[in-house]
Amino acid sequence: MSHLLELTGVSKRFGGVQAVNEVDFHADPGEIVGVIGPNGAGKTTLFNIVTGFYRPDAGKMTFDGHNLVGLKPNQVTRIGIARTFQAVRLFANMSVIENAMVGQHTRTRSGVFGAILHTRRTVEEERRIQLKAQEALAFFGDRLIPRINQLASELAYADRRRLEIARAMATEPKLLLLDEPAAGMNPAEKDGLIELIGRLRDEKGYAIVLIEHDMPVIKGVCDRVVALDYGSKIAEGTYDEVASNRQVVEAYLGKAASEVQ
Amino acid sequence: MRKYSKLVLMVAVFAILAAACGGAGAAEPQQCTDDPYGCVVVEKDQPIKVGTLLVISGPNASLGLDSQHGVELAADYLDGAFDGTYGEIKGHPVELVFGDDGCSAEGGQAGAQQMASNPDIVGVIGTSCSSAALGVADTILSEKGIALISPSNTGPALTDPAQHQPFYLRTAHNDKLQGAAVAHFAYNELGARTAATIHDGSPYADGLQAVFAETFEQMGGTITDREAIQVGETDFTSVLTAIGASSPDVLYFPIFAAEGGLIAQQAKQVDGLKDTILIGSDGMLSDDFLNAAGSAADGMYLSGPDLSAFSGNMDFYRGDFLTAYKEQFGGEPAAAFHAHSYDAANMLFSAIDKVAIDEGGTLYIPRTALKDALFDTKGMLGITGELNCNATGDCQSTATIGVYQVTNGAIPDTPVYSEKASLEG
Amino acid sequence: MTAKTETRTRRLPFERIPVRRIILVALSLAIIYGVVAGSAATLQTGTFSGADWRTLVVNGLARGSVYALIAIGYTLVYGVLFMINFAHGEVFMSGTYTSFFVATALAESGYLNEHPLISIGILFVVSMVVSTVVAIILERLAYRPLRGAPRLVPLITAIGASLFLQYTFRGLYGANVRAYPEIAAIQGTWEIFGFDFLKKQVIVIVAAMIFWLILYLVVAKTKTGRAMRAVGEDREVAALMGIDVDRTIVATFAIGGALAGAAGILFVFVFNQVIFIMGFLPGLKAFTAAVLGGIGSISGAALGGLVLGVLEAIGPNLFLTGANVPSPNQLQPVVAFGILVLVLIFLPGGFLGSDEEERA
Amino acid sequence: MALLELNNVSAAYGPVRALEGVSLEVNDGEIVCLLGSNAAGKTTTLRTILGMVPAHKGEIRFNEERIDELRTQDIVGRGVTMVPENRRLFAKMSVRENLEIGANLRTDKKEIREDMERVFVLFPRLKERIGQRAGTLSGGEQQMLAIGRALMAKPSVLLMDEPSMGLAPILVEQVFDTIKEINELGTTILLVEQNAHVALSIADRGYVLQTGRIVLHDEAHALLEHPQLSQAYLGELD
Amino acid sequence: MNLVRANFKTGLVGGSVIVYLALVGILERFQDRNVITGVVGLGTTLVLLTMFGTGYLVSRPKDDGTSQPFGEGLVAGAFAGALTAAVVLIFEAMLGAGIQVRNMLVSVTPDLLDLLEFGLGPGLGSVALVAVGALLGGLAGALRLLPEDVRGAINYSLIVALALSLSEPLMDGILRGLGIPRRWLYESGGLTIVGTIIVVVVTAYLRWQWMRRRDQIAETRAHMPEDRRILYRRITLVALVAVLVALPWVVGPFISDVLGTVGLYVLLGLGLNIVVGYAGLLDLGYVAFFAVGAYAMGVLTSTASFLVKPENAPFAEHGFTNFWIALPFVVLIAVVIGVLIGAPVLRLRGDYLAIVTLGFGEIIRTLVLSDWLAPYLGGAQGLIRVPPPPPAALDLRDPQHIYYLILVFGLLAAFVVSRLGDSRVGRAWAAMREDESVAEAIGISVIRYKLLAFAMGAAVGSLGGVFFAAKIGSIFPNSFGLLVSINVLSVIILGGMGSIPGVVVGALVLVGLPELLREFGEFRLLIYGAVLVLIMILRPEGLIPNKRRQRELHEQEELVTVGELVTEEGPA
Repeated sequence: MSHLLELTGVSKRFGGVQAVNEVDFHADPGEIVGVIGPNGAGKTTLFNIVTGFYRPDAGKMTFDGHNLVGLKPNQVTRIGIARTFQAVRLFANMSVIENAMVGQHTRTRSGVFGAILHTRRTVEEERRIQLKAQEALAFFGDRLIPRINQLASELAYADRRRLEIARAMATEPKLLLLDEPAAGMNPAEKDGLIELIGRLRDEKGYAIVLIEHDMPVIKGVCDRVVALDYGSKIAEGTYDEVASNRQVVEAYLGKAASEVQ
Repeated sequence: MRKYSKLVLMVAVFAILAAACGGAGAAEPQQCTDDPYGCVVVEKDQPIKVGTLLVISGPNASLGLDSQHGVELAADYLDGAFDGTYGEIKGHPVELVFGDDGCSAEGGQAGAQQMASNPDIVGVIGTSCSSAALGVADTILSEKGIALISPSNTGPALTDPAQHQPFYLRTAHNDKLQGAAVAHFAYNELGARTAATIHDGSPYADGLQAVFAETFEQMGGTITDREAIQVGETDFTSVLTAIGASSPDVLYFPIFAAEGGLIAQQAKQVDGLKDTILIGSDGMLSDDFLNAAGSAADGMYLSGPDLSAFSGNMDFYRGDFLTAYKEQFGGEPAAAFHAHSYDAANMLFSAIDKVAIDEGGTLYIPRTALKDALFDTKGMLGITGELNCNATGDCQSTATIGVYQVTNGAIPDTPVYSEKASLEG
Repeated sequence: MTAKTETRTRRLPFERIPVRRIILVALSLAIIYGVVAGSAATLQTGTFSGADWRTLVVNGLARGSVYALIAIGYTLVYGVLFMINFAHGEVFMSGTYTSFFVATALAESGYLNEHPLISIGILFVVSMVVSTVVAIILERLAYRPLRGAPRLVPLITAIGASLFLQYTFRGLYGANVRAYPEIAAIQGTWEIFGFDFLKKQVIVIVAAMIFWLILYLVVAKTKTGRAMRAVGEDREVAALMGIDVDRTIVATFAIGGALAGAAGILFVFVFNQVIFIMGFLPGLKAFTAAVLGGIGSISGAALGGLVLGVLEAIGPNLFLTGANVPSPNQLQPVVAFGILVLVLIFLPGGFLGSDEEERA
Repeated sequence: MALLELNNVSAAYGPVRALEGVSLEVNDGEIVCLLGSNAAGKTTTLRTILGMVPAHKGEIRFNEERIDELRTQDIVGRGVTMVPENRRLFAKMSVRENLEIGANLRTDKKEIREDMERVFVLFPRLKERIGQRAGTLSGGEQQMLAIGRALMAKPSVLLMDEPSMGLAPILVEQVFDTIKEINELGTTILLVEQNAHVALSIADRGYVLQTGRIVLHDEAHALLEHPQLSQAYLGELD
Repeated sequence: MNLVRANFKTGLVGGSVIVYLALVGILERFQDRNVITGVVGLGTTLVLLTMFGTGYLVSRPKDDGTSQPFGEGLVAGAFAGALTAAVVLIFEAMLGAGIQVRNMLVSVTPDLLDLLEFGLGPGLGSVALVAVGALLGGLAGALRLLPEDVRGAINYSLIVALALSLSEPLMDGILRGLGIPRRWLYESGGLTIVGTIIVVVVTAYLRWQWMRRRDQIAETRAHMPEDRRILYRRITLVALVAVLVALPWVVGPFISDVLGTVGLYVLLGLGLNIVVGYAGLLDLGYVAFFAVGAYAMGVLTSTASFLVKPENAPFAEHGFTNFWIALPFVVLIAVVIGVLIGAPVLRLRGDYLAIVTLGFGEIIRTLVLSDWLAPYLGGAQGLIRVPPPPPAALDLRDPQHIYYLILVFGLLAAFVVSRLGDSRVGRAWAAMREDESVAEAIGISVIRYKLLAFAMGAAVGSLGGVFFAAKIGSIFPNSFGLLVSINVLSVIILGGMGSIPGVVVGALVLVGLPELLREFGEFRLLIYGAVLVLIMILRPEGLIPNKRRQRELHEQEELVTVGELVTEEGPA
């Protein structure tokens, strides 16, 4: 059976730097894959390639039967891949609910005329957008729902993270890419995150790929871990396998960190 | 409730006051009720209001201000002296209401509406630019029966019988006269057989060069190149190089001082134009142009009204008038149109004087009669020549156009060529 | 940007005809065709001689040099404050116009032609000082209160300030155009490489290069220059480095103003004319030049200015004459902006601008 | 006697209260860490010390002198500086220029050169990349450069805002080692960290902030075992 | 001594303002305008007002305890007067020495000096300047000592009197139109003495009453039952509509014409709002669509158009077609041109986009001006004889008639724009404006939505051009300069970006007011520029801000910290 997301021999250069070097990568439905590696190893670049922000220099990419190469970011979203950003990037001056509603964009189609004339279809569609957006927000219990009309910029940091995920959920993806979701979180918040990612898989059935530096989080949720260094894949396997890989320890984890685990 | 009662009381007080001040008007004379546009009523001790609708803002402002100064001086001289205070007509002081035509159609419309909506305005001196008048100000004011006399519109269309608006007149030369006169001069006097023209995208310049080119070609000459420039630019060497490629005998550029000056200067730097004779028109017939062109202006020809044909007024113009101008407005005139506007204003003033009916201190000025008096202006001696208004409002219908040659950085009093031209001819 | 590298396994249902790309290619082709065919036709007619072309290029370089100097001021302010100082053209005008009165006084006393070098020096100083002062006042009154406001707000303020300054100077000095005294020493021609060049044009081009070089060194090598770049990148961290942000911004405006003042004197060398609106069009051209070269880049502004100047000078004659377009030089803005669009289609950051996109 | 002292300081971003009566002190030679959940006011505290956020109540003293009315550059001139969150290097400038600009207020050319050498001893990687633009460095190298840049100002107190953020585990270790080293060379450090355990392991003392107030402070080792510590983290106000 | 030093600076600023007003010629020109006829002209009023304002400003109560308002104002006012006096004396001395000041400063006329010297000659005049400055400054300071309601009443009544006097051309027309006697109030362009007294007394009284009862009224309003409130809202709405309908007949043809022009700018503003306000694309060449609308309508309907059989032009009876048939085609043409202009430039960001759009505006202006296209578009001679919209019976060229047409289309455009803003499309634009790459990542085709914004903006903007052609009947290239683009942009930013009522208010302030100030023609653009700067500094969010945008502005610091986080892992 083919994988949901499959990358074969994907490469990308920036000037003289080989940012991603012949990486093979895949993710299956319902799977949580962690991507680790030192700063500058090409993790975010990989995300950017998958989501159409960069075009790979070489390699094949398919998702759910579609060829991913050459698609624009908006088309990638449409076929079912959603992402968050390393630094939270919300539409700061739109309200919480609006942020989530924008997520529904690819799943709806009403245009200028519908908007002006308020045709029945548009009105119904608008109602559906509202509903879906609220549904996505409701996933976070009472964290976001009570703040539905606040501006995104008024949210506390952790809630911004949540909203970013809710917005991604509203695109109704099959695959969710999370870029350092634990960055800037304290231990307590990280525990919450681990639980949340689990729920996203279990309740929503998403496949999830996450980049993370925080080993407890990786350990806590990932079925499979892929380690990158200098753009190349250096290890792949369960957390324990990867964490005990000598190359990974030397390049990335460091002595102390591996001891802590 | 108490508040409202006070309000009512106040309104009542106003009403009484107002009624007391309003007074009962005297019966209007017969001429007013007969006139389809009625009369302008100037009550005792109230001023006679004359509007100006000239370009006084934006890049063309110096042109309009120059014309406005002409009107101000005319009002000043009503009492026979340039003393900085406006004179009177039939015991009523003249008051000027300054408008702005913006040198554009929309500016002309707004300005004309402003003038039209003020029933005290007797007549308007304007507009500066043809685009503000044509189909805009001329129509709006004619519909209200307000005379509009332009000191600087030269476009032939404005007084074309098919388009002429009944209350529109002008003291500026119709392009037909001036453009043709320049062409005659170039072909006959200078012996030029090839010519090039430049206009600046203004209807004025474009119109003049078109008439010139047409006449020149009719006479048997060849137009080698017709070019245009953008107002506000400073480097015209590219245009001049292009024109210079065919080395015409004459280059006619009836534009304005700033760009005209630069073209005069830069033409000297272009090899192909070394022997080309430069000619401009009344848009550049001013010290402003001489300043802008510097020594490059020497030898150049400029067309305009032949002032020397009227030696009596000439002295007045060079003497009292220009002195007063410099005194009051701090500098040399920027264009030639102050003279036309001075004449236009005087035309209006004398027409008012002619038709105004005095009834116990209150002045009644019938609008149609005023218009008729204006169109009746014949043989009036202005500083731009003899004013003879024809049926379509051209008051320089028989003008003497002179072509002056700039010598030693000045425009001499006598032209090198003078042509008595007539629109009817 | 690059052509397709791979065939698709499965076409997406929502892939539509790439309208934008078609327009883009068609437009580029049209412009390129117009340029090439027009030029070919013009050259075939032989309307212009080689000397004509040479003159046009030198003229273009001279006017381009003035654009370049003004553009550098634009770019400097942009690099530090990321605002388009729309009133920069008026800063240029203010110094130049004021120096007119000094020049007239010098000319009337005869000093101007007796000691041309000293006189020119005085004029440069006067013009640069006035422009600098106006630039500083502008920053203090119109822009400083708006630090941190969204970018469109200072743009509007700048436009307002531009009108305000134009009409202030009109009120002060009058609406008429005034002829700048000619300096006899810089009239006439020099023979270089066997060709005659107008002295004033050579002076302008050389002076512009000198000013550009000085400024380039100031920004690249001096402490003030470094502070300016630091403030441009991150104002807060710059303060953290002990840089006086306010003073640095004022310095930026002052340098930009001084350059504008200098550009003004070079301008009147060539064009001998001052009027209150003289700053507007050169300002606009300089803005265009700055963008063409890559806004924020000093060398880019210089290059953009020269390219724009030459393009304006030869473009209409070269591209349009052969195509039998009447009054080709009237269409100068069409040519200049048409080429600008073409350049920006292929180099979205201008000649030397950094393409700060995260997308490659 | 405290080197840096905050006395009942309150600050706000517009209408949003960020700090409420914060008092803390940092003694000469110490590493003090400031802990707390997101939006507790840690970064604001650092920014207030440096005058980037005005303190509208209370006083801030450095070396006995009040600095709460001074402008940022003047405070830096007195010997307080910061490694900001997310490094914030001058990305278009070279590594060397970034270091030089750190010493912007100093005029002692010779010593500046020596200090730069000292930074290179601390971070040899930077020396290799001296001509490279800062924006092209990797995350770890950027953090090194940010610290190096701050050291070039020769501060007596160095404020550090989440120096471990976004770094690979191996680099986090190195960064904390470096912080210790810097401290041992005589620089007093006030550290903001999410990673409480690592931070407290090198700190002398710690303060815990919660919604703009100090709720706990103690010696580092005592704080590590304090039951309220994890509670403070969980205790987001909602 | 402290009193002197502290107020020295403000005094000098005040004095500088007076000197500035004098040197640019405002004082002398404005003096021709009566404020109170026979008593004081506008020039003198400005001098006095500046002195008064200086005193009023320095006497504002300080945070820390009491100050001496009275003295502070007096000192500052005196300094303002003294500086002016010094400048006056310098000029007098220069004139005395035979130096032609006016060769440089053209506005320094004997009249001006006379005005500043209160007609008392240099010596006595200078003393008077200082004395009057001190007196007015002191008065202003003393005013600060009065209780708030009294002070408010005085300030208010003075402002109203001045405003009434300045709006004489407008008010005179309105009073005339309504048939209300006006001689008691106005005379020779200014207020009468009696009128001034009445206005001041009445407004002071009303204001005083209002100040005293303000709380009470607010209280009543706050406790109003919901149904009552809805009723009031409806009444307000009906009243608003009634006012809009009756307006042209109340204000007369001139103001109607101005309103028509304002309406054109509202249309343009609404269109540009889509491009700049909604989609965040800085377009400095919006005039292009204005020109396209006007010229397309002109070509299609003018009787002088090249489309009309040449043997009939220019005096054919009809154009190629009539206004109503042409209208949809004009909009279509504009949309096509919008897409054509948009397509090549949409990948450009911010200022690059700005200059390229500006370029397109210039290209269009140059093309319509050009000799090249003159056979089709009229070139320098313009496109004239554009008939008003049929039926002829309605006489839609009359400003009081076409007002309704513009009003209807303005409302329609506002409706469309507001509906768009609240839709899926509007959200996509907002997202795009906030963060283009994230919007793309969320599934929004940025290119398509940018093109859509350009097309919609072009469509609405072309309506402005359409009515311009219909309203004026003559189309000349110089009506489509860069200043129009700048004006429209200023209108929407000044009004408050993204806010529809803001566009209306912005257009009224920036287009309506200058039209009313026509008589100050020379200084119109100077005042316009100053107003732009002042409003932007005092109210950067615009006069009627869009709520979202307002918050955006007031939480700058917050935004900075959000911005800090935006550092992606670079391609290392």
